[in-house]
Amino acid sequence: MSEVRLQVKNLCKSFGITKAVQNVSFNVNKGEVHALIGENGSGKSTLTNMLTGIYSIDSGTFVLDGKEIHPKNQVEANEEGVSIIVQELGTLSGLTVAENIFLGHEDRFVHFGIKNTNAMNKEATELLHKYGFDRIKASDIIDNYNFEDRKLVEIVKATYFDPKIVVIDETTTALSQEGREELYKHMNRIRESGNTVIFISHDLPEILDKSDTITILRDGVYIDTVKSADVNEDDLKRLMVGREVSGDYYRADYGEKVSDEVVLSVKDVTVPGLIEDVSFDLHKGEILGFGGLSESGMHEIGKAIFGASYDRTGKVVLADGTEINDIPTAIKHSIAYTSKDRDNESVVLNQSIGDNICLPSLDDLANKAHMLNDKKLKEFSNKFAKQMSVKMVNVDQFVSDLSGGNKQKVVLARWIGKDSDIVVLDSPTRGIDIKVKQDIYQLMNQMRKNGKSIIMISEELMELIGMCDRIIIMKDGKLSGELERSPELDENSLITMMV
Amino acid sequence: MGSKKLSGSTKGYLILLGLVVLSWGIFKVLSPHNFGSAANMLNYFQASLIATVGAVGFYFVMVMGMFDFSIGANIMLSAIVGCVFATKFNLGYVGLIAGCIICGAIVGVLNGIFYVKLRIPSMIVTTGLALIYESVANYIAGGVEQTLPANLRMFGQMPGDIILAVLACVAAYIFLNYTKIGTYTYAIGSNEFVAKNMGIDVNKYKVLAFILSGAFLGVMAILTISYGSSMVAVTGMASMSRNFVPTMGCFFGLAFKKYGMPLQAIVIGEFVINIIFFGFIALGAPTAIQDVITGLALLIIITLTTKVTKGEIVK
Amino acid sequence: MENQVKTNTEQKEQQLKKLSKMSMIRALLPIAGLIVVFLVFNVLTNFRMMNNMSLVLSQVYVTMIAATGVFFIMTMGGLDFSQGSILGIASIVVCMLSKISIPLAIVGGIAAGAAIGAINGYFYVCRKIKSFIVTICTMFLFRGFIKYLTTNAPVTGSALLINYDSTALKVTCTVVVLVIGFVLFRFTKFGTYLKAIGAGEKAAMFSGIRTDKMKFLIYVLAGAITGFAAFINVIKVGSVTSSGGNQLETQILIALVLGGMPISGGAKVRFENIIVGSLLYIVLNSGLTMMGFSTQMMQLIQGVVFLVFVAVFADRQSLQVIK
Amino acid sequence: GGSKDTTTADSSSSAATETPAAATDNKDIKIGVSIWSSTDVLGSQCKLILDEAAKALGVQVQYVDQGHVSEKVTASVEQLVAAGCQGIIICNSSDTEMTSAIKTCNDNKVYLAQFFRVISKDNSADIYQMATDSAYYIGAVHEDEPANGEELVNILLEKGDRNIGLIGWEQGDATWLGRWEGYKAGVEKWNEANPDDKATLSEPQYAGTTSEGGSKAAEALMAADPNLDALIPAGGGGDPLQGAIAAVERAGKTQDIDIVSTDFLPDLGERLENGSMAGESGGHYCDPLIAFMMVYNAIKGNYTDFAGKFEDVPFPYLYVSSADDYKAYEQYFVDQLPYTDEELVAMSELDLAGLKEAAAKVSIEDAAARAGK
Ligand SMILES: Nc1ncnc2c1ncn2[C@@H]1O[C@H](COP(=O)(O)OP(=O)(O)OP(=O)(O)O)[C@@H](O)[C@H]1O
Ligand SMILES: Nc1ncnc2c1ncn2[C@@H]1O[C@H](COP(=O)(O)OP(=O)(O)OP(=O)(O)O)[C@@H](O)[C@H]1O
Ligand SMILES: [Mg+2]
Ligand SMILES: [Mg+2]
Repeated sequence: MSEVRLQVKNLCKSFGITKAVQNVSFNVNKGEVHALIGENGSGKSTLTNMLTGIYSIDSGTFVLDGKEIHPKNQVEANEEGVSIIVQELGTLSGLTVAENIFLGHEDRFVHFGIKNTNAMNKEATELLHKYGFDRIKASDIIDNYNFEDRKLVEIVKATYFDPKIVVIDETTTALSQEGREELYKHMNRIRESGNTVIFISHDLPEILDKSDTITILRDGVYIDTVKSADVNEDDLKRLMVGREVSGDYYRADYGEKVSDEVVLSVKDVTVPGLIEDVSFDLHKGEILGFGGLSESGMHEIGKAIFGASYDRTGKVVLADGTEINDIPTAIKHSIAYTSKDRDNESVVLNQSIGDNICLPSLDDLANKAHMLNDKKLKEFSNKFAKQMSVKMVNVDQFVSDLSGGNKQKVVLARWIGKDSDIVVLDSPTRGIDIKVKQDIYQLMNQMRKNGKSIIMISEELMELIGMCDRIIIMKDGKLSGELERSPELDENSLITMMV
Repeated sequence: MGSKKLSGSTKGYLILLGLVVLSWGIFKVLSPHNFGSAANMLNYFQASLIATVGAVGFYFVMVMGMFDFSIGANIMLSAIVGCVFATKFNLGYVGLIAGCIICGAIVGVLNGIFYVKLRIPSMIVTTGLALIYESVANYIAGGVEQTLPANLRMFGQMPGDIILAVLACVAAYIFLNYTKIGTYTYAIGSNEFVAKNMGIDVNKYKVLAFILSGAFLGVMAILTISYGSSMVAVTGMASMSRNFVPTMGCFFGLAFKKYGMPLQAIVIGEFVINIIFFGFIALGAPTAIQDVITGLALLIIITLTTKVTKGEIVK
Repeated sequence: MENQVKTNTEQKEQQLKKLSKMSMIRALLPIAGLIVVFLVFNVLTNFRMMNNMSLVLSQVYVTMIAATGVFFIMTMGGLDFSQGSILGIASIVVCMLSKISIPLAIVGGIAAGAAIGAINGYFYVCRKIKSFIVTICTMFLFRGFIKYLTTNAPVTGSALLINYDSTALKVTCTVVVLVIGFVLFRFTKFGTYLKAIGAGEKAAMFSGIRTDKMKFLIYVLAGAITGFAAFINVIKVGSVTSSGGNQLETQILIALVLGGMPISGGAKVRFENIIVGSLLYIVLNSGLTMMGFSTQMMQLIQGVVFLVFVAVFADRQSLQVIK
Repeated sequence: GGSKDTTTADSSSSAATETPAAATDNKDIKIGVSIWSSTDVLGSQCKLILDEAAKALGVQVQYVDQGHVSEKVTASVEQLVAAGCQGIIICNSSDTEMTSAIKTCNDNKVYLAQFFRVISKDNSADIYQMATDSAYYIGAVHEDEPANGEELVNILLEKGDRNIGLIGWEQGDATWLGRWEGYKAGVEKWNEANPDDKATLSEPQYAGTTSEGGSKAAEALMAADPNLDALIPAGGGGDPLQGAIAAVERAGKTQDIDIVSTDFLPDLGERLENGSMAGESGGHYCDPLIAFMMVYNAIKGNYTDFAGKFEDVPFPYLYVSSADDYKAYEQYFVDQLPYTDEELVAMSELDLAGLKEAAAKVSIEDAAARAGK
């Protein structure tokens, strides 16, 4: 009954030697939400980027409503009726909301070379009103709005002209629950109007819930297209990974007694606008989880402990009474931290793997005269890169060449090398596929057994439940509840505390 | 109380006008006799126009995050070409205006194309090209100063200079606010990658920015040679000393970008610098100290308008 | 499938090895360029350049010493256009103090340079103003001071200063600065930290580097180094006029870029950039002068050669956005 | 390009000195000119006459522009020596630079003479002594700047001007300082003689070397003193003067403000006529020619024994204060060079005393007389 909207035919794309998309063919129908899933690097973004003109096509074709399309950039794709909301931030600061919405389509408002700003603002205001985003003003500079609102502007930008296909590439991870609902609403609206959404997400329950059809890619190769109604999560995992994935990659133990020894206490910590009057203790050998909505302030907890948040008041004290107020002191006293913003705050992208691993340990590696020895550095970084099984040619390779998961491994290798006792992991498995996740969980478990204390901040409730001895839920910058490890714990009990 | 939420540009105007009043007030008190009459102020304003025009054009390049070290060489070359057109070829004002602006724009084209094609940082490319422009200017001038005769110096005084400068500023304002170029300039300055993905031909607009900037520097060249009446082609990068005044004006624009009024800030900012400059002259301060004052004033004003956010990355 | 994966990684390995070989070659390119240019000029001038090497080199010391400081600044992604004014002010201080005592003069020059560096650092680091804006402002500001101080006459140093003007001393000073710089940069954490700041400041900060302190100190250090270069300058020149040190910043920038230094700094900088670049700059300049071109022609050639060199040497792979 | 010289030229720097007498062929002689700029107005005039002289004598010249930046001045000497020059003439910016210049020349046995400049015997006694002692430093050809300054001030005072505005170019420039001294002396002398009719000289405004600088400085001076009736743009290559005149014209004060200067303008005749200029001194672009001849003869071995000597060659200014004066000047110094090739060769054959005499004699009349015969 459903008509074909888009035919993907024998599509290929390589980046140098990486075959990102290999001979992929499938159909997308009208009036459906068509999910695209696969592990990291399986080619999802590459595929949709070709569809929307961001990447050029090596070979193969897209046939949209019977017509071959070859957009060269996003504007041309828009003209064909295809739009995209990209994984990263897609709005430009310095421009007004209206300018962002109509970027590349100004010609409609240009007469004799002069742009009619009023007409543009007026139309943008109408659109925003139609979408129910009245609080966003068309003539405002976009910088006045937060990430979430900017994503909403992107939704308007991508959908106002009723495109035949809207691609939504991992947008949900960036949004709060509220924003997600907003997005789902519009996905629905698009579907109802007979148009199509191509939806990319790593959140399998979300995929199952929101999509009609699911196409699975693996290593750039097309695997299958299934109806959401016919499959469950385990089926999808199997299709993605290519083998049976057992559900038990979290730690299996329950009821182990956590030591009473407090290694770190957070006392009355406040960061204006983010967290308010937070106090808790971390014990030796414990995995302490923090859960909550993205805006709940839980990400700031990690920074506050690591001395990386400004305007912090209150105290972060170690067992021996040392107060932690800045990063170097934190590192010196054996605290490690991996940020959610991996590319900016964790790895130095344009530097070698070796230097990245050695960076915090240089003081320890230097001899008495503060001299460093290349060989020693190389041995050191090699050892920990190997231990973390970083996929690399050698440690001289730049981190920017690595995939997301491998970057995360480099960060972990750095802190294992530093032999930190307190490890703060913010979203350690964000954007990482199942294999690497498993590795990371095993590592955390190992560290715990070795007496290290871990704080894990995560938006993924399942991993909190699976890994933590204790879970603290945050809401509006405050602690809103605490849960002990137990096999009975389920997501719902957490969610009720979060919202 | 009521003004708790002033709009950005109102705030910007208040700051700038405050600066005008403040600088005027201080020197008026210190040196009431020979400073700050209405006629004087008009003079100061006129004196500020030359650099303003260049700065306003250069802003397009600067906002995109690029830089240009050939400003001075461009002004010198354009002024000489314009003067040669006007006098040797007997083209009068048409020659002067067309010669300067077209030459400026051509220099802009070259800057842009070399930058885009060679993919070398603009700072470096323009340094190399400045050497070449100086040399070319010298070949054209042949070691003789190019003098604009008195009957061609309309743009060196009232009202010619004001008319030309106002026209130029209005043109810049229109380009920035009422054409695609303005939007794309900010888009590219904000994030080149995203801009490219949006279908903006980044390279084309970069070259366009250089051309615009070059043409405005050409206008600045008209004003410069009309004001001073002659231009000599210096070599050995001596033309670089002309870079800084327009560049400093641009810093004003950048500092006030967040208030949504960069061009206005350049105009008023250059005016303030000139008020201070002439204020010190009125006080009889040695000229050398005026450089100190200019540098310091700018630094302080930028410091005051820059919000210090901890942990922010500034290069 | 398994096999394919294997060959895939092997291929990749080879490609990466090739890439790293390429970048090695790229790093060697300026050195090769220096040698070629040197040979070409020698042939063209009947080996006069070789015979007069000490004279040719005598112009390199100040640039090379000052470039060392700027190299550190640029490694961490900053810029410094106030170097010429620093050299001017420091030279004035050296001249004035030289009448009291020479060691005091050296210390004074270094202190003056460091003080200006500290001013740069304060506005850049503490007030968060872009480094090129700050340093262009301070360049202007201190040029004004230099003009003021030299209004009635050039500032002359003690007559004793000339006694120090020997090639041996200048070479020794330069080598000492370079060796200390090299050891610091290459064999202590200092260099790695600088490169990390240049490659990703935020991540560097999260790795425990006190980036603000580091940035501030580097500006002070660069000022101090140029303050020391002022001594070398003064023993030769003997006095400072209002244009003292003019355009040193541009010379340094050109020299470093000729030496293959990426302008945005980061992990790909090499200490050799300083030496190769400064030498290349001087050899090009002296060579073209020796060829006897007119000023205009020489400048034209200089501009073209400079662009060609940069176009050939520039490593564009590491720069995704070129500003 | 002068790179075609044969192998003899290569060892010439040493050869020239070991066997100084006539052993050197003219075509192997290379004379270096270290000049602030060979491309600006005065600089290119100097270059013109030097090129002419070199052509007449069949020697090579090589220019290095140093912009009067001290480091570059000293470096220029090294570059010229390295380029194989056997003699160098230099227009330095500060006396102390000469220490290094003389040292470089001594070390490499290259002759050196200054033009437009002389080491101050009083202020830089050490350096003067070093120059005197040097066997390679010949001497200096220079104008009497204080006298020049005084002369210009007198032209103004006689015209009845009492409020004189002063425009300098670069702070601390030796020539400027000399002229300034002269202006001050002229005004002081006048005030002593006429206590009831005192004249004032403003603090200088600095214009750099651009015409806008001159314009701005003139405007500032006019704004600061409404009674200003005279301006002295002291020099700077002619552009500051142009700018100052433009500013005066713009202000409509051409008749009220008299201008004197030391850089000749292309339309000076007209200006002297219409009163926008009151007087000029100039013609000094021949000064480097004398220095050139000194160095040339030293290389040839004609002039010897410089150790213990300091040849101080004063060079006269030409003063022009009427349109007729200028017409003559234009004829002999602008439209043509004041010396023909033969005269240049003849000049090169003079002995040192004769050369000094020729220098002292430079004037419009002299040029006219020579052209007339
Ligand atoms: N611009 C590029 N240059 C080189 N390789 C690239 C580029 N973009 C993607 N790749 C590679 O192509 C492959 C497919 O990447 P793609 O971004 O499509 O994956 P994805 O399925 O979207 O993954 P994720 O879930 O992490 O977003 C990966 O191996 C990736 O490293
Ligand atoms: N932007 C890029 N440019 C060049 N090569 C890249 C780029 N991104 C990724 N690669 C290469 O592609 C390879 C595969 O990356 P991909 O993202 O598919 O890894 P992955 O197997 O998904 O790993 P992970 O699960 O850790 O993300 C990487 O090893 C890397 O060398
Ligand atoms: Mg990946
Ligand atoms: Mg993706």
